[in-house]
Amino acid sequence: MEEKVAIIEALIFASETPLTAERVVEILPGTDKKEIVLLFGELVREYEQRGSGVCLREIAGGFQFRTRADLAPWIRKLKTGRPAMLSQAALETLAVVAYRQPLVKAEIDRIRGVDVSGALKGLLEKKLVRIVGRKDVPGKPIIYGTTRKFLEVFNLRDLSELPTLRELKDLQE
Amino acid sequence: MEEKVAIIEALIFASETPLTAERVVEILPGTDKKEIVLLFGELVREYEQRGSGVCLREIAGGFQFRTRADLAPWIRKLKTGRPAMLSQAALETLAVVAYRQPLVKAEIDRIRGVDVSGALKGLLEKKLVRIVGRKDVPGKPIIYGTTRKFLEVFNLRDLSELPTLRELKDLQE
Amino acid sequence: MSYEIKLDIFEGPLDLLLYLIRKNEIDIYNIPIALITAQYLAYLEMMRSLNLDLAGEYLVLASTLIHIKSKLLLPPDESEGEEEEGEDPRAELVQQLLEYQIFKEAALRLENRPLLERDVFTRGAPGEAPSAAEEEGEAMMEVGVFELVAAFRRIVAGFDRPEELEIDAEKMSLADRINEIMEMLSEKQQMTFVELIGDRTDRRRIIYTFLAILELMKLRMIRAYQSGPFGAIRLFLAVEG
Repeated sequence: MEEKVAIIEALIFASETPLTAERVVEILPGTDKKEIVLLFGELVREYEQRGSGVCLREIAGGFQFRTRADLAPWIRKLKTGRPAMLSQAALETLAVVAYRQPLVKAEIDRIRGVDVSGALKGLLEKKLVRIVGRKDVPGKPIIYGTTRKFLEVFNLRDLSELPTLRELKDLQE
Repeated sequence: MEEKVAIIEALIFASETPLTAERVVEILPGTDKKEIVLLFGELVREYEQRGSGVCLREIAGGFQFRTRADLAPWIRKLKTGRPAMLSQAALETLAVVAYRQPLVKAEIDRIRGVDVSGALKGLLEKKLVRIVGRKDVPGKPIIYGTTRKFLEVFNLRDLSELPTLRELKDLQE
Repeated sequence: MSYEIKLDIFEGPLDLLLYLIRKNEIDIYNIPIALITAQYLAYLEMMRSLNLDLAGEYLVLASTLIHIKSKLLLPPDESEGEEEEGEDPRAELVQQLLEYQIFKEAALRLENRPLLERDVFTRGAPGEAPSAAEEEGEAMMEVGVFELVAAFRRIVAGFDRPEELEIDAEKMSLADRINEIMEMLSEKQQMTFVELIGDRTDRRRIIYTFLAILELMKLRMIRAYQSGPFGAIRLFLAVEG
């Protein structure tokens, strides 16, 4: 393995969050983003070809090692304690925020037909949703959006990777 | 790579502590310790031969992936300068300054109920808090306030965009 | 799925309504309102008899359903000229149901993704080469505005005086202006009131600028001088940064 690739592999491994090409360029002098992106791709293929139990995935705009999804039953046996699951209310609220962001709470209330205060607070505490700013209308309501952690938890490269929402007009056909 | 080795690789990767052969035997039915020890050895050699930036090391009776010792200078570069990472004490002190500014240290001490000297110093160094002036009372205590960088880090246009306690309470119900 | 199991897993009135529509295999664009209203009310009655918490939203939708039902029963009324010709009283509800259904599906698809800590896992071992602060034994966290206000709320939660709990938006604006003025003055050494106001001449800004100057003078953080009765007011920093 080329030394530069080995350094990048170690950096991705050591990083607490998905590692971006920009961050690698900052760390490795004399490299540029294009080169790093190519080396990321090389590493992704290498792990795939080896049939490794770990794979390199593009998440939240960066790269991160993750265990292969099909090995989950074994890993779950290793990790005692059940994974923290989101309630249905939390998932629906999160879906509305993810697809309609940036948006205010009243809009989420309207779509879900219930007061989403509790679910929203839980999502803020879990850092899946964040306060983006305030809307410039009377009362200055708080605007919400999803976080980088949302992308990490749901295994997404970026928001554009979200499955497209079925449109109202599609339903009406 | 043999499937069993891939599972072991993923297990070592996901484990919080060095993974012992005994633990693997518990997770993978139909294996014995001798076999697992051999497979550990196989994985160690594979990472070595690839010249990977990560190596599999025997630590405290188990196995754990580590970045290669000679790559430490790069890893240290990665770990410096992470944005907006605060300890609980720093966060609480910052919250008091943000919501009650301009104010003197004695006031922060009173509200937090502890001596905030250390936390305040850290916030000054991070340039999230600054000295605004001195109060014209005996002892001329220093008055603190937040900085422009504070607004940048927390993505606020101005301080009036800070959420109010009432808004947070409304979310809780 | 049986009634009993279904009862407490409705996510709200729209969810219950969608369930009834599916259960009766009804065309969502042509809801038999009388039937659905009767079933919906029967459900509410059952939830009440089981002492389940009935959120107000359920009752709001009940009254909407009854209202639609009454509209459909009435013969077309000439005096109700405001109603658009041929407008189906169910249209708005149908639209709302369809939109909700889309997000319910979206939530399901989110849940079916490979989820972190459920299907995929990142490196389990704690990071190596800890930063200086972590070596001091303090856990570091990434924080945002929510964490900031939550932290402040925790601190003042134990306070007796309720006024400590209130965050005054006006005080925030004032603090903003104080900070801005101190920053500008430490850059330029001296400025006039007019310069401090700048091009932005909205009333609020002028008032807060004025209040900020008064506050800073009271704290003896700045000094003001005027050259003659109608001359420009010049402001100086009273302390060295």
